[in-house]
Amino acid sequence: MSELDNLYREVIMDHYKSPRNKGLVEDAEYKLFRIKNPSCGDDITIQTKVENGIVTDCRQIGHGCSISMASASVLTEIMIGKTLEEAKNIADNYLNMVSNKEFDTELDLEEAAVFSGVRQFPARIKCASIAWVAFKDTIKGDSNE
Amino acid sequence: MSELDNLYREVIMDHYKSPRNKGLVEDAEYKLFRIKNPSCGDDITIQTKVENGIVTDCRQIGHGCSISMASASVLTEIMIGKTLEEAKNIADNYLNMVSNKEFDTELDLEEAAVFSGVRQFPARIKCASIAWVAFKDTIKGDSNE
Amino acid sequence: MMKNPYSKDFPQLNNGSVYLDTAATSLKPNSVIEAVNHYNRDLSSNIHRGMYEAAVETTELYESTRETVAKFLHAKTDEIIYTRGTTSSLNLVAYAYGLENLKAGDEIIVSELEHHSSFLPWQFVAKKTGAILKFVELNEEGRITVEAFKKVLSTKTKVVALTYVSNVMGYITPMKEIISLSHQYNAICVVDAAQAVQHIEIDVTALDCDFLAFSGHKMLGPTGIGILYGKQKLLNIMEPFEYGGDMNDDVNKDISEWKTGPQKFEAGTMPIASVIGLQKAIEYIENIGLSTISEYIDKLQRYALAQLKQIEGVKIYNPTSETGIITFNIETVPSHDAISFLAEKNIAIRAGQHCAKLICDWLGIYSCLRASIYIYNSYTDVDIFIEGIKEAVAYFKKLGF
Amino acid sequence: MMKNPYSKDFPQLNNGSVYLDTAATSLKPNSVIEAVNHYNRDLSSNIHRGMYEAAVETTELYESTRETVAKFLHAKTDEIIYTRGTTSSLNLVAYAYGLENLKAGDEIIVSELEHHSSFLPWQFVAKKTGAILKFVELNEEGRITVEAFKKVLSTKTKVVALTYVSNVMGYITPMKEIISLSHQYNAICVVDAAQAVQHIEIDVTALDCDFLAFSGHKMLGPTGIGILYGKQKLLNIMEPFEYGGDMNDDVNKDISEWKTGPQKFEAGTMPIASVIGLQKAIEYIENIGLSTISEYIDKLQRYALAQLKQIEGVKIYNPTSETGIITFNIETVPSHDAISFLAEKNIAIRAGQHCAKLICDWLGIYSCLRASIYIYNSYTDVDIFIEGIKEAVAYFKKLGF
Ligand SMILES: Cc1ncc(COP(=O)(O)O)c(C=O)c1O
Ligand SMILES: Cc1ncc(COP(=O)(O)O)c(C=O)c1O
Repeated sequence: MSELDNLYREVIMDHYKSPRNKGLVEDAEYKLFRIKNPSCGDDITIQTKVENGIVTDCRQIGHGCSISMASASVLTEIMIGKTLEEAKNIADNYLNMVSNKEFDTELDLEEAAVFSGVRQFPARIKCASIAWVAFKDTIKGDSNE
Repeated sequence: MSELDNLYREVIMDHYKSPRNKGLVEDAEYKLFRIKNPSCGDDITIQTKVENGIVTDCRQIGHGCSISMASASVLTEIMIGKTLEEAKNIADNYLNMVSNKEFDTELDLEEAAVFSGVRQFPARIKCASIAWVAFKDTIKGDSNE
Repeated sequence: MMKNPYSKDFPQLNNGSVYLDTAATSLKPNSVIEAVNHYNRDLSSNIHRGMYEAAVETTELYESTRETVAKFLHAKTDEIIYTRGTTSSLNLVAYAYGLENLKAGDEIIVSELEHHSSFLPWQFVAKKTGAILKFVELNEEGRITVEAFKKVLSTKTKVVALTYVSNVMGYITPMKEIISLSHQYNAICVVDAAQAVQHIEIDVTALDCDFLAFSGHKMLGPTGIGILYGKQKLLNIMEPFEYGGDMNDDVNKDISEWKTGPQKFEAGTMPIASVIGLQKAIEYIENIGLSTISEYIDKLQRYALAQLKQIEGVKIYNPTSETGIITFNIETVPSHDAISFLAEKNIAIRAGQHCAKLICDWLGIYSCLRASIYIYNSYTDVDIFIEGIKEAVAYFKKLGF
Repeated sequence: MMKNPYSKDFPQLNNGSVYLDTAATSLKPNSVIEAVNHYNRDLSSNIHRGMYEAAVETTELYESTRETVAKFLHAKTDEIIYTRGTTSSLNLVAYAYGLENLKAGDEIIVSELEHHSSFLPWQFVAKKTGAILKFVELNEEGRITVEAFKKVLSTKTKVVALTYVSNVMGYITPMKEIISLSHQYNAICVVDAAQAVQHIEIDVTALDCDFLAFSGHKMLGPTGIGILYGKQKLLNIMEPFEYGGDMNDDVNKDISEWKTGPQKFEAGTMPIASVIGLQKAIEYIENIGLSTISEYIDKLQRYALAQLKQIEGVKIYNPTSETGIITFNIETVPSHDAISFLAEKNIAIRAGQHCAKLICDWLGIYSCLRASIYIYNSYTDVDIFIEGIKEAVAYFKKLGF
């Protein structure tokens, strides 16, 4: 069971049980991106505010498995305060890490590093990615709702 | 090669080279049925006149392989003069014979009996059947052109 | 505990996993595997147009499968169309019958029990034609009942498209009564039998359905082959769906003529290897007998349900299911977390919406776990499954779920 | 005479027949046979929705095949759609692009070289929309030329649907120039590559075609799987073709949302075993290399043609064919009589109209014989074939044909 224990790390459980930055705000300056994964029933929305090239707020709402929920929560905490460049770089490296592709091991992924256990569970890669993909769309300036 | 020789019997070659009752007539009392087999390029039309329950004329035209052409020619010769019942009975038994199904071996198929060699060539059953199927449609009273 | 007499025919069971995912796709017996192999290895050739030995044998196997399917369904050979699967079969009906015969204001009866493949083609037809979708109200168990059906049936009903067995709830729809009522209103009935054909005997003549669809891969057969049964008189008046090689009698620059019978709907090279494999799947089922199969599954399912009900924290959505499908959740645990645990123990069940979101909405859940039992499963499989669920409950509880 | 180094990979060749019918369907190498077998025997499970090992491996093989196909064609992975075969691929384009984007008076360019699967979908679209079919005039050899194409191309042209290699004549269409000209007129190009993909290298990016279709079973792969390549920007604006499981992002009673990318067009369970087999077929072809393949075929074909030309009473319709296809007749002998003779000698060639009646009309014949050569054929095969034709000529002459 050690692989599973490696997936359900304490930090992940903490974010799952006490999600940060949860709930959306009504503010046209936020970009919002929603992604659904109908095969599992995941449905996550990320809302991001960027001012002068800095992510000043990042919010999340949705439902899904613990991995997708926790990864959304961790995402928002990490991203607030980052420059767009830093944010994109961290997101790209995180997405490569969870999907077992090459990534910059020097880069500090902060709490997101605990999602490395996902690599052992190919079917959960999508769960760990969905919020981060949506986030990348928001900082590209896309909104889909 | 004996199976092939059994297919290309003299009677068949004779009908192929000198087809009987060839060419259609313009007469609304004839029923006409045309069948095409696009995979081989066969195209056969049978025209039948029935008076008082007797096949008084049967004509054929078309193109195709020697087996389909000869079987159309043999058909017309046999059918002229037969009652509808006899005609249908012979046609049914002929079609069963060439497709290797049960048929009445007591029944006199006349010259059509030479097509028994077709049974060894499953892919030629259609060639030997096409005119006879069209004939059956004409005596049912169907026309398709 | 007695040994399962069929499991030896399914080589995949040797890999040590407990396979409880037949509703997604079934395992294949050796006879099916070998039939596909035989075609690929010894016979590879196209049908209908070759005269050499391999082509002749292929054509014979291909056409005799049609007879096997026809007999299995009590249909005429000319009423059996090969397709890519249930989804393609149902789209064929939606396009070639639905789009051509429905108009604004006509009604199509569907239900929240439908698989997306039975629902979305009709949502599309409704959008294109202006016809209206009517939902049979499900009873408190989530079943389609004759009474509820009567409430939506009217002279406006033109098509009734319902699932014979739900792939989430496992319930058997009272199809015979529904069809008979529908015909009183001149509506045609399209039956999604993807989860029925491997469980209950289907006699399309007695049932009197107009169309009926299923897939090979859920009934011990290969992927890539499905069946559409259609009443001859309907097939005769329909235009083709796909156009191409082999479905025509004559092709000209300006106008072409179509074949009659099922061939009108079989354009181009069909999935020959899978057709040939399907014959063996049906023979395998027939050799055991559908009543033996369903009795066995029923016993195993009751055995599983009895234990599952005892586990605290497990919610079962279909305790009266009659076809080997058990749908449930561990109450505080999202289904995807739960199956990760089971997958680690080599227990193959499925989590998600099962391509049937409407019934998840109806149940008020985002997703669920589904275990599905078939003839090759054993009591030991059930025991391992139950033990796995118990451990999962404890594991996630300890984690704080 | 030197031994063919590839024939050992094709178990069907052990049956002693001379297989010259690859244009109908190809033989399969052991790697393809075994890949299908592996799925059927060891992996049987559905994709995308399972978490257990077999489901994960299946999903990986299924999606990595898409990458293999994309690389093979120089396309993006998201531009590769799985279908049942070329015919389904071309119907998808006709329905999901053609019906939606053409209107009365628009023109569709086709040719008399088209296989029915490349012609009939557009005859259907023309009939439904009022668009007009324009035929490229073939040159005296029966080829599509750029000059003749220019004569039918106009601002009215909206779709150009042409075969890359004719399955009867074996000619290669000058597709690149045609596509470039078409785009100057904003017409989209649909390429039927069913007979091209196993012979010539296809780079869809360089070719700049809008859609391109082919079948697995004619390129060493399994039956039941085809590919549609489509330019991403076109796929994005298209509505789905078939509706069902797995092609949607959200399903509701009133309205549903579709997936993006190829998944939008892959409704329901796909032919998983055949997809997995296709990967091995492409790898087999890539390992040899298409230039090696075409050079070898070319040599063998010239060897065959040189001898066939010597036989009195044989008429060859495509003496300049460049892709292993030789089409001919024994002049006084209907083609079906001729192949019965060859079949008796275990020589597998095909007779008929080859699902391409328009070119038979153009040639002024009802049917013809077609021998098609591929990489696993040997000089000995050609010798036996030539000897067979000689004997057939003598046999039928003696009979009085
Ligand atoms: C040129 C061409 N186009 C299309 C097709 C149709 O392919 P399929 O029958 O695999 O759909 C064929 C094969 O018969 C072909 O040769
Ligand atoms: C009830 C039901 N209908 C339709 C389908 C669709 O079948 P397929 O995916 O084989 O096309 C399924 C299977 O997923 C099903 O369970």
